[in-house]
Amino acid sequence: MAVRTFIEAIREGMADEMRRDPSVVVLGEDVGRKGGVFLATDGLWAEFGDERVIDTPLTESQIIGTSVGAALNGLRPIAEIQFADFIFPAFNQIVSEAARMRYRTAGGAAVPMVIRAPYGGGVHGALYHSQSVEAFFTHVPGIKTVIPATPYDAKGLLRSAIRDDDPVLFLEHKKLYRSVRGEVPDGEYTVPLGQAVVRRPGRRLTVVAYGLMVHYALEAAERVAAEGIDCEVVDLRTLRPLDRATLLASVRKTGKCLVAYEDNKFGGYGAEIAAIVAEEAFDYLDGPVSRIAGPDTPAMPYNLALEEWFMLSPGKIADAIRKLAAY
Amino acid sequence: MAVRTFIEAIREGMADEMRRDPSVVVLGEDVGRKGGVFLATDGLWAEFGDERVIDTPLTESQIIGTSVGAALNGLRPIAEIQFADFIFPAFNQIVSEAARMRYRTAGGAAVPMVIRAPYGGGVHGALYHSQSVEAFFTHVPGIKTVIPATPYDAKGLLRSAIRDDDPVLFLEHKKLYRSVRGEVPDGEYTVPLGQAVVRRPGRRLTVVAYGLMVHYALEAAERVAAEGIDCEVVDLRTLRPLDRATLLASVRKTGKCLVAYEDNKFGGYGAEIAAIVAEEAFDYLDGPVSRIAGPDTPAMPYNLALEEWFMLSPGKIADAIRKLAAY
Amino acid sequence: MTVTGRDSGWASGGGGSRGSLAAPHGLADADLLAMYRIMALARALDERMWVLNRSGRAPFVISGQGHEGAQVGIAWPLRRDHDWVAPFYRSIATCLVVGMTPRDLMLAQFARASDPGSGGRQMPGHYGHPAHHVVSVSSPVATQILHATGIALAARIRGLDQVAMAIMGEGSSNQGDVHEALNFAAIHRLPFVFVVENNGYAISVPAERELSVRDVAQRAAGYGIPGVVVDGTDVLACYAASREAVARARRGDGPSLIEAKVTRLTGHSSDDQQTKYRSASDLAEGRTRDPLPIFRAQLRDAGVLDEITELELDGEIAVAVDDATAFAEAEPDPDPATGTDHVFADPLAGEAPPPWHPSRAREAG
Amino acid sequence: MTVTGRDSGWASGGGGSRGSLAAPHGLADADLLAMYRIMALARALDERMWVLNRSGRAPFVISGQGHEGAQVGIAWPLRRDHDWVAPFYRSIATCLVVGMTPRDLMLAQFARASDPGSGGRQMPGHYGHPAHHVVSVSSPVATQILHATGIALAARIRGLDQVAMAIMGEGSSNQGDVHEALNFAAIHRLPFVFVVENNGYAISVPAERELSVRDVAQRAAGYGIPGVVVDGTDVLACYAASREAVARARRGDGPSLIEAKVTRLTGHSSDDQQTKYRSASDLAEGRTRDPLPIFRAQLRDAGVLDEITELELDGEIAVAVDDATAFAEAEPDPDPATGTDHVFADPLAGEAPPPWHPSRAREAG
Ligand SMILES: Cc1ncc(C[n+]2csc(CCOP(=O)(O)OP(=O)(O)O)c2C)c(N)n1
Ligand SMILES: Cc1ncc(C[n+]2csc(CCOP(=O)(O)OP(=O)(O)O)c2C)c(N)n1
Ligand SMILES: [Mg+2]
Ligand SMILES: [Mg+2]
Repeated sequence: MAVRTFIEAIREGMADEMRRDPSVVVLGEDVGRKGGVFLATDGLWAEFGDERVIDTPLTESQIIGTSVGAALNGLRPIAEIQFADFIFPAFNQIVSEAARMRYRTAGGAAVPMVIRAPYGGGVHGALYHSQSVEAFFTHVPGIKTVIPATPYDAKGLLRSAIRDDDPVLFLEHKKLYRSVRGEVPDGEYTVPLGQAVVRRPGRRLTVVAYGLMVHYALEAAERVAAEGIDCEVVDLRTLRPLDRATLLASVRKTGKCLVAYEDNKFGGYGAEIAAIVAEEAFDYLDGPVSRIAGPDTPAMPYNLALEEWFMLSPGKIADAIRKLAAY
Repeated sequence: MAVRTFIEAIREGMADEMRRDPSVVVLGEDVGRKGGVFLATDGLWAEFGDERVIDTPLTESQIIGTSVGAALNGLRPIAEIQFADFIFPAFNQIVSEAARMRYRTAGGAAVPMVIRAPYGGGVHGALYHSQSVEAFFTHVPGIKTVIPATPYDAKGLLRSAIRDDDPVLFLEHKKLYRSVRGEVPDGEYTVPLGQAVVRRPGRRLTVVAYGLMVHYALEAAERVAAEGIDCEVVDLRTLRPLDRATLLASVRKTGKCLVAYEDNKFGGYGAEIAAIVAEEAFDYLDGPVSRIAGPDTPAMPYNLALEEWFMLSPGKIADAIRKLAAY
Repeated sequence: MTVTGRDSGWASGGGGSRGSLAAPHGLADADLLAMYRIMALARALDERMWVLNRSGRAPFVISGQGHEGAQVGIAWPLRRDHDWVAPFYRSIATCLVVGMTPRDLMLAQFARASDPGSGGRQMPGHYGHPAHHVVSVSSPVATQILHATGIALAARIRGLDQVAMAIMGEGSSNQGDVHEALNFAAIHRLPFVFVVENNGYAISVPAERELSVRDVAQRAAGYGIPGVVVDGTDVLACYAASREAVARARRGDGPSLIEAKVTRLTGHSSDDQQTKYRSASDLAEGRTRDPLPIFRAQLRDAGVLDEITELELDGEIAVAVDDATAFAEAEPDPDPATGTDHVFADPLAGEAPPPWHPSRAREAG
Repeated sequence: MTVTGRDSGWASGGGGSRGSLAAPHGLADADLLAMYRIMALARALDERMWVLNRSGRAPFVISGQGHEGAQVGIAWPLRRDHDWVAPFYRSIATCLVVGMTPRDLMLAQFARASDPGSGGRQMPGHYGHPAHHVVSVSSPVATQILHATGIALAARIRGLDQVAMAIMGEGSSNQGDVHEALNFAAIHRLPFVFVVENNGYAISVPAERELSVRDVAQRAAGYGIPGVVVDGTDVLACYAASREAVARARRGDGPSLIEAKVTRLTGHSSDDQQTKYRSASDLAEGRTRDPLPIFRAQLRDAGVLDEITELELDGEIAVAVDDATAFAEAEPDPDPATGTDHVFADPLAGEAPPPWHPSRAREAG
């Protein structure tokens, strides 16, 4: 086992799959010689050349639309959107085309492709370099959404995503890129899509999280553990298709559920989790399904004071845990 | 009081506001001489001319982006998107620009504009002429979303939307256009944004709906009333900002809540309603917050058998009511 | 930008002597007849669709009438089941050229389970055929141009020697995706041909309100690629322009743009009343530009088509249309129980079915 | 497409005698000095921002260094506080020309509450100023071109005699919005000027991989509008091109496109290391195209700028930069309690605040 940062794990995941399967190509803005603005694709261009690592023009709809076509004709493109915030010009190509090709052809055509995008805040990125965009896409049937929290999962899930026969949106919290390290097996391994994991077992209350929030939730759980509140932390990993079994088993056990997400609260992905829990674990609940999330203002302001105000933190999650636990 | 169809009420709402306020202009595909593909703008071009009723090229991002600019410079554009399904090419302009202009300028600039779009299924429109798109936009702070269910509300809410100083997405269920008639006052009136209405009082169970589903819910409520199940039907009318008070008062009274929406279930707008109810009315609930919605397949197939399978109906809602009432 | 067509004097050769029409294009008379046959077949199928619509058997029709000459001429140089085409909703004749059958098209019209494009899920006119490399048509216009560039990119990377063609109307060519696609295809000199069937209207909006230049082909220069205008009533001019563009693409010399000036003989669709926004003289002028009688007269003049052959063809086509209609109408509708199929490759990855179909319970697991 | 600049021989007049530089352009020497002053001021402010960045006082800087000549020349013909400009993140000099002050720019750099563009909410470089008709810069590139066309449309409808200008880099000009905007503006002959500052790179991607033609101006013909290439080191050529485009727009003769060839003297931003993807010779060549010393030499040659004036100017600028820095740095940060302000006009229409700010409870009602 080697210790890797989150971004190294992603880079290796791509490189390994490109070595294994010549149909895997990478395209996006600055992914070539520069190796991406976060260096996620660093070294790929040197190893695989112009044909398989393609610097595109500054045109997101093209990046996705071209990938759809390339996938129809036998490639497995990994399209990088430089920041998740810039995925919106490609919204039509993702939602109307990529996510719908298999369904509208009744299985006649498929678009195996991965869309990688760095998302999330707390990095001094302001309104347009901080957003969480998962809610827009997890609502869309036909595309899968994955958000890893650890280097191990990042690599293993990315490999599964690349091998998957359907479009997968792979969101990487940019604050994890260099701040998190972890063990990554040397050999080949994958982490299957669609499986959540219990990161911390507990009996009193379930915290559901994904991405950076898994780490904050674990930290919050440590803090309140000292006060005798024993939390279970579920890392969803794949947001869609959702692992209902793991989610519901945890809440049925603890009887209380807090969903933590960084995105704006209203209509965020956590609303669906809360709604499922409220409907399917009703008889087990001994407290309201609660959510702690970003405020309902358009994204994250730049000024540090405002950014801190906006961002969730272990402290804010711990407060929400205490409140729910006391219910 | 005159009796008007839903679409007549919308047309009159625009015409009245254009007469009242010279800064109101209409733009979109085929809105001029043809009067729109549904004839919502029929007659406006003849009355207000080329300058105020503008046939645009087939370019949705332009329609919205131009409206943002026009609004910055003193107009109040009403932009028509021919079908809600075709709003996605304009997603970036709506989400990143229209909805964020006021916030990102700290109040220095504003974009008063209305985006009208026919949405919804059951009209043999297939995958791309049937969609419900509200979940994508109700998640976005900075834009309001309105979905009227009656001619009275359609006209009154549209006038409020046009006078509102912020962007408003105004979604019109195309199945209501000609199938629903109702009284519309002759004089000037408005229906304020942000206020839900109880369409049918009841004690046993609350059904929350909007748009076409209000009518289906009322019909379902009639059916089950015969069986002794006394439902309250709440018509949200404005999806965002949400009238939490009316919603929660109803559920706290009945103790049971069913949310009915036509869109795909997972991550749909009804998830947020369910989550709010589950969190804020927990102590009053004597049954799980339930949702009845479209299946999680990419939009509505064309074939009639499949379309009927996809669409909600009064019968399906009645079944869901019975199930929840029996809990 | 080049302008070709009958008026330009070179495309369709000189006199009326047997064979003089085909030979300059490297075609045989049999090819001309085959081209004519598909045009006539496309027209007959299209007219039948309207009859079905007006008699209440088909809720929606969208038509290629007036576009068939351009479609047949332009699709002809493609290698069947090898090259790719990303067509649009008027592409009936295009689809026939590349191998779809009248039955295929009627199955789409009736939205039957056996519709090869979508199994009855898509609206009529939204054709598709994986085996014939016809990319599934979607409703949001212009998206297909990017799919075609991606197909061309994959062909290049995989060394497949394929050409990809994307087709749409002039109104649709104003969408942002077109700009992004032409720029990308030109940078990479992809084996790609962009075809615009310019019928002068985007539903009701006339060209001068939707398009800032007279010819879409004028835009080609802005991408450093050849752009050519052809008269869509001149089938052989269309063929010649396409043959050159396809050859150029296959040679590795990059994309080109072909704009065919065509006429829309029907309303936009069965939901549209074009008399509301088109003058009688405009409509009359449009009818003079029907490619079918023009090509027929050309073939007759050249002695390629005689009365007997024409009658035989008409008969054969009538049989084919009747057969396709009867066959498709009798085919079963899709089973609602299949509604959740094909969301994902792995049905187990799908979402829970709606509560009213408990029989098909599939948990996300 | 026209190409102008010093090389084309007409733009900057002939000899070195006093006034001969300004007069052919209808300018006075004082104008030239004012133009130079803004270029030098923009540069000094920009350099200060990097100093602040490198010393840890400003987490992010994005620069206009190398673009100032084009920016000043092109913005100069705009009527202050009347015409509109929709700039981009390199538009420091543009913003100064139309009326923003060094303090305004530094307030944005420090993201203070009194930042006139965003109250500290946006990243540095995302300028805006309602009173000076500077449209708020957003990060997704190219969206502003449509805002400018909408502003121009409103100006026309409201009879305001305003011109709207949109500015961006050549990489951004490949976005779909640009196609849709130019088409729309050209159809309606809107009073609109589209400016592209072509510095040969979109972050690391060189022009030949992001742009299918050598000159963005080549695209103008595809919309039926004039397109002109100017040398961005030739301030007066930029001025002349813009004066013509602005006058044309104001006359009602429609939009035009101006492409200025500029050089990016810094990395893309403070987060970028351009040595990784640019060769030493490329970087050295770029430095020879710095518009500031070139214009300075031109003014000196023409006798417009003498040593004393230059020293005075330098001193004045240094004071202004120090003042702006000190002033902005000392201004207060926004109060987190204002975080939910300005989501909607009516604060009561806003959403519930996050639970950790119970003091600002606002119910949707
Ligand atoms: C993105 C999008 N917007 C709007 C529509 C509705 N629509 C369908 S066809 C059409 C006009 C197309 O005009 P053109 O491209 O000229 O093709 P034509 O129908 O004239 O052959 C419109 C507006 C659509 N299908 N997609
Ligand atoms: C839609 C979108 N995609 C990606 C980015 C990230 N990005 C910021 S600037 C830039 C390059 C812009 O290049 P160009 O337009 O040539 O302007 P320059 O920076 O060279 O002046 C990129 C890719 C963005 N801001 N917006
Ligand atoms: Mg057309
Ligand atoms: Mg550049």
